[in-house]
Amino acid sequence: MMEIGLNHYLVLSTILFAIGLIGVMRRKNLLLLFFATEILLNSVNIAFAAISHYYGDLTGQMFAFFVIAIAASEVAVGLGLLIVWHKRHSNINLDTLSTMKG
Amino acid sequence: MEKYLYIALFAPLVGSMFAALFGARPKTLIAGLVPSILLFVSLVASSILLVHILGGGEVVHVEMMTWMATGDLYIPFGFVVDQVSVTMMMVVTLVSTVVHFYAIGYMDHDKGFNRFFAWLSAFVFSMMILVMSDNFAGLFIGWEGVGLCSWGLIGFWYHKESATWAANEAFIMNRIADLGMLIGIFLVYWNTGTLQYAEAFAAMPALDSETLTWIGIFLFVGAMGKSAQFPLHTWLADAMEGPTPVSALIHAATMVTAGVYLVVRSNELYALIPHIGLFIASLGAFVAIFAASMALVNRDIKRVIAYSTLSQLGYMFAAAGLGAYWVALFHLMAHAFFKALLFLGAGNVMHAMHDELDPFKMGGLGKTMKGTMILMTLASVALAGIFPLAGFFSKDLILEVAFIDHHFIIYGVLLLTAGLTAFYSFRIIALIFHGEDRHTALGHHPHEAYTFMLWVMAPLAVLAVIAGALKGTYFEMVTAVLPATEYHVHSAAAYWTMTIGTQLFVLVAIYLAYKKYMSKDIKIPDGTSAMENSFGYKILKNQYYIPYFYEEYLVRPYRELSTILWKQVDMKVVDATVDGIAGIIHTTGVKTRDMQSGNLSTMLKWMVAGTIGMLSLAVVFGLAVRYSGEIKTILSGLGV
Amino acid sequence: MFEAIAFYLFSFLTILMFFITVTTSQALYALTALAAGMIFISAFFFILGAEFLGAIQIVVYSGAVMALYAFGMMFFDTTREVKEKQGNKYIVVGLSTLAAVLVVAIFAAPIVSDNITALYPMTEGVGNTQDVGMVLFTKYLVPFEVAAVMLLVAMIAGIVLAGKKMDLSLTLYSTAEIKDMKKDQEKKVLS
Amino acid sequence: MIDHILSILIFFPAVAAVFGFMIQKDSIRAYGTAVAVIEFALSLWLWFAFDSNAAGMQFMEHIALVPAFGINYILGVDGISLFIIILAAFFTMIGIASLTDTKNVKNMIITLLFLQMTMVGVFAALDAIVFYIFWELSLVPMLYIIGAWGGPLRIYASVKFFLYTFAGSLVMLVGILFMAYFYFQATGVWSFAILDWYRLILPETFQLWLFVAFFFGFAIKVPMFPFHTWLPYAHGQAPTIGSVILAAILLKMGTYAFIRFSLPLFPDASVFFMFPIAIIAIIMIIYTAMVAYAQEDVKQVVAYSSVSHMGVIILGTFALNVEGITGSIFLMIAHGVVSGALFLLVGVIYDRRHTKMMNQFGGLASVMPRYATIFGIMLMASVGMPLTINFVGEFLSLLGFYQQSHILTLLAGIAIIVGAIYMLAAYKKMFFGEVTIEENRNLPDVNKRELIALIPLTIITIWLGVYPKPVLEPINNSVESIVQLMHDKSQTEEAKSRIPNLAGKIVISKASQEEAH
Repeated sequence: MMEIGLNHYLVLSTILFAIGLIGVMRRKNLLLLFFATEILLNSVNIAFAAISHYYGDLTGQMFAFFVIAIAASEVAVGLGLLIVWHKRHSNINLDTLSTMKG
Repeated sequence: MEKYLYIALFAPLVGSMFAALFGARPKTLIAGLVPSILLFVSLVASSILLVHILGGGEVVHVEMMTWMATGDLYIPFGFVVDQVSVTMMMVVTLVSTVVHFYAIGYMDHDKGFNRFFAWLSAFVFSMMILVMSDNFAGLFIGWEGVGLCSWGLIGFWYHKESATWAANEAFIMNRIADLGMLIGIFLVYWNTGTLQYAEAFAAMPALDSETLTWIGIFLFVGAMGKSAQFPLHTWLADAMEGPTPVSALIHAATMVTAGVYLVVRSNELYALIPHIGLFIASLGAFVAIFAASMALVNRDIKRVIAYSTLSQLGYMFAAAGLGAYWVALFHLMAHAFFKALLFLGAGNVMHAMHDELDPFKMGGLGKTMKGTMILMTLASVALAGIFPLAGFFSKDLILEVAFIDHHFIIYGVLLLTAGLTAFYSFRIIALIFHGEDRHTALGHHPHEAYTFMLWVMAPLAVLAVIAGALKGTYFEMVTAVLPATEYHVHSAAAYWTMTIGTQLFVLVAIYLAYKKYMSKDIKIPDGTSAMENSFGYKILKNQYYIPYFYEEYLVRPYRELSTILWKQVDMKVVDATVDGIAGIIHTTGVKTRDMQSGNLSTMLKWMVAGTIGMLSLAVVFGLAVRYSGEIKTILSGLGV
Repeated sequence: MFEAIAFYLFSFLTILMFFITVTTSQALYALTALAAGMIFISAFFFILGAEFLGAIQIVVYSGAVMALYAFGMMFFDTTREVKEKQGNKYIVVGLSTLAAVLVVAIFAAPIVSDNITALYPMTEGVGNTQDVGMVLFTKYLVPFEVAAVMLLVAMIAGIVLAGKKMDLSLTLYSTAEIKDMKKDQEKKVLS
Repeated sequence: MIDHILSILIFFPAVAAVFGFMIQKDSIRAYGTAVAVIEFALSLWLWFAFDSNAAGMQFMEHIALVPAFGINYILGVDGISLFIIILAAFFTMIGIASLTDTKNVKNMIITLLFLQMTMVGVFAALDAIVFYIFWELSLVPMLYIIGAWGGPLRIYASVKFFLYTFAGSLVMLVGILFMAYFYFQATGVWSFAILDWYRLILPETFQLWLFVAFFFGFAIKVPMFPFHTWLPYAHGQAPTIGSVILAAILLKMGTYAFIRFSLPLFPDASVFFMFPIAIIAIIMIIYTAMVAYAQEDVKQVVAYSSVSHMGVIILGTFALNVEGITGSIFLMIAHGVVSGALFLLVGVIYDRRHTKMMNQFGGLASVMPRYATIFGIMLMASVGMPLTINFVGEFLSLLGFYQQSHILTLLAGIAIIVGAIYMLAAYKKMFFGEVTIEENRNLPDVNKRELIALIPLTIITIWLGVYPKPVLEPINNSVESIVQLMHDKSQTEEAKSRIPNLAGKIVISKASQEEAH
């Protein structure tokens, strides 16, 4: 219990991932949806770093870097799109975003 | 000699094609004359071949060209003129020539004059192929060819529903038998490796008796259809819907005897399987009396003669079945002459009476139609088997054969039939030509046929009279290929008793017929007399209810089953299943369409669900790989 | 001991912060909680000896990303609350838990099976930053450059998307709303 | 030029079709006819140059497409495919020449030319992928023909036709890929060349599965019971020319593929499935014949009769001996000619009366005697009258199968009875009796344009019935080599005994088979 092992980190990562998923699914505010995706990405990052640490392998950290890079660009593009959307419709409610209805 | 063979074979084809050229045009005399003359040429060529064979010449055998060759199978168009086929050729060409010339007069006023001759000559060609072929496949060509022409000629007056119905019935019933024939041919091929008569028959003694029995049965099934043996006999009476020359040529003299020819041709096979022979003989005897009984009450001249034909075919099969092949062939020949004559005479009567067929509505025609009366009476006498006409020599011989081979039941049946034959033959003669004039009241004014029609019938009449004299020569000739069993009753006393007894029996039958039907008080039956209401009469009148049975229990169920199969099975089961599968996919699409509501939130939920599905699969497969050893042990423990 | 205490503490804090992020209805609260969560996460990186990653985490997330969000939020009317209709909560929670468990199982699987070998082992006696640099600029050079290009593209895209017609309408209201407002003003003037 | 005759045969119509877009609408008919005549002449040249005594592939062409996966453009003909190619060219020619006045005649002719490309391609391809491509492409023009020029239910019919056959061929594609994979495993080289596959001996269990996969593709195309229901719809709705090509050529793809793929690739499986398939074939023969008898629409009668005849073809194919397979290939050609002619004949009356219901006719024999004559000849050919083309094929097919099973052949032989029943019944309804409907009284007889199509077909029907040798001989040689190959490849005792050994009787020209590599 006192000795922190890899599994502790994985459990933590899982919990955070679950929280992120909850956010993704229940949020209707597009901005907060972005927040939830950040949580998802970060939970994975923890797992990467932990595995990297416990196995003495830097590959995990490398992946974490790239995840961060992707997260950053996602925010940039996503926010840009969000602003355009908001200008058009003056709201950012997910339920109004249904032009792809089949 | 090959030249004459080809002339004999192809002259009718040329004639047929010539007539067919005029097929769609109005009547042209030349379209009738040319085929008739070509047929005469064919007759001459056949006669030359006959003389050649009679003179002890070699059997003419030609192989014109290959028809089918694949794998081990090799079927040529091969033709052989031997003693048997030359007999048939003579019969076919002679009767056809007579019928052709006769038909020029008979079909004089018909719209389809040209078409008629095209069909009729085509028939002769098919028949020639049938009798001249040197292999089973060629026989089958002719076999189907005559069936086709028979279809076209029975249904010649295609605007009549009954005619087309009868044509289709004849064709389909023959097809049923042809299937048997086809199977017989397959059996011959796979067991002997060839379809040539000579080689196949040479190989047969080496086969086991079961195979031979099957071959014999299937080939005979084919013969049964063409020769209208029970239970495939109903088409022959219905086939009388065709023009009378057709009935004379096809349904009396030639085509229906093809079955007999097949059995005679296959004598080497049937000699190996006497039990099948006995069956054939028994069936023949049965058909003889069965058909004769129906002829007793029928009120249609042509049908009476048709039943008579059926009955005589029974005689032929009885002879062939008992191994007396040359006797069967002889009766076939003699029968062809007098039966064709009888039919042509009936044709004259029909013409005179404007297609009236009920003899009860005639009577006393002998006054106006003397020539026809003489010819028909002559033919009937020959048919009844009175000395010294043809029937005596051929038919009595069959009785003797049955007697000598100790098949007394067959003998008894055939003897009884001989009496019946005489009775019904003279019943119609009496009704038509003698007694009271019953037709004038009905508004008929009969006239004799064209004189040339009577003259062209003359050769048949001559042959019907003198055919018996040819017996010796004939015997000499055909026994070169057929078993030469001579039939002599052991004691002279018995022989004379039999012969004279039979003659007396027949004469009594003729006397009875005249007595009954020449009386003044013959009325047109109207269904009220006691006899007409008797049970036996009704059965005979309705042909033992066999056509009724076929219609009710075979044709109608087939038609109804077809409709059910189409409307219920094909549309509602097979097709509905396919459409059902498509429908399920479509419905699934419609239902799952809600998933794509365009609402990102919902879609995200589905995405997560999908991801979970995939992840679960990954986990399951990962576990399965890791524990594959254990899983295998468990599965094998379960016996999978 | 210290490690354990730190782990549990930061775990608690991170979970709490993120939980607030996904549950609160106030966007501002959510943003703040997210930023705090990010910083707490960097603590794990430090505990795990990935100092460079930890530093990046703080710089990129708490610095750049959060700033972006903050600026982004200024464009929106955060006072107008987005109504969040709730569906079945159990589905949401159940699905996420299941997904999380499965992810862990898959990640854990190769570890459990013990057949993983270090591809780029850490060099003894060298600092983490140096180590990371070695690997990043040798083995992962091409991906790194690609990532750089991607960031550039994202930056330009962000500017273009957000900056389009910025000069035309700076207001948060749509043109229709503006027209309505102008009419209202005119009405007021007239009355 | 003769070395590339097959490529020319395939792509000449396609190129001509592309140029066809530039042709004036008034002259498109002449243009199309000219192209089709040239194509037919080329196919006759192919026959002329074809060496009838060689059993193997001739005029082989080989161009590498995707060498890494062994996908090559390989073409070749043997006796089996030669005549179907000629038949395809022939039917396109008379189809275009006798095309009646249709709307958008330009599109129709261009579509027909494209269709011809795919048809020749299917029969000439010796690479499974190329074969598959042409196989699927052939659906598209037919879909268009039915969908654009069809009857009232045309959309339903064409979509059903397309989806049904397409679904079947997808299963076949899986089979093709697996086959290639097995080849790769066995040899270490990828190859989709059929001649390469011929030399691969698979274990029996693999054969069974692959056989089933291929079977679905082929059976739906044939179409075999119970996959036949698209056919009546397709025929019922298609314009005359569509029905003619569909019945004459497209259906033959399925039976051809059985002989090209299923038999030589999976001899053991063929023997294993022989009896089940024979039973299906017998059901096809009798069941569809009865359904045909119940029809009220004469075109449906002919359509169902097609299915019935295809049953005999399948039966002959699965006789697995030279007589049966030769017979079935010959029957393919025969059925193509006869059913094509019958559909043309139905088209003739449809053009005049705009109905196909038999109760609307009656007594036509007196109104249209020439029409009745030609119909009668084709009817008799369809029934299997000796000295017509169908008889040779039917006789050989049944004869061949008789070696495998007596009782089943007896049942299958019922074909000649039931076939006569529905055909004669239909003929009687249409042509016999009195003319009862006033409109029928003054119908014109067949005109010149129709005779252009019908007379050659009639001549072929009788010519090949009397003298089938020129066609039968090349087929026979190729079939003998296939049967020998099957015998050599078969592994189970039963297969060895069921498939005859011809060794010593013939010398298979191995050399020509090797040319493929």
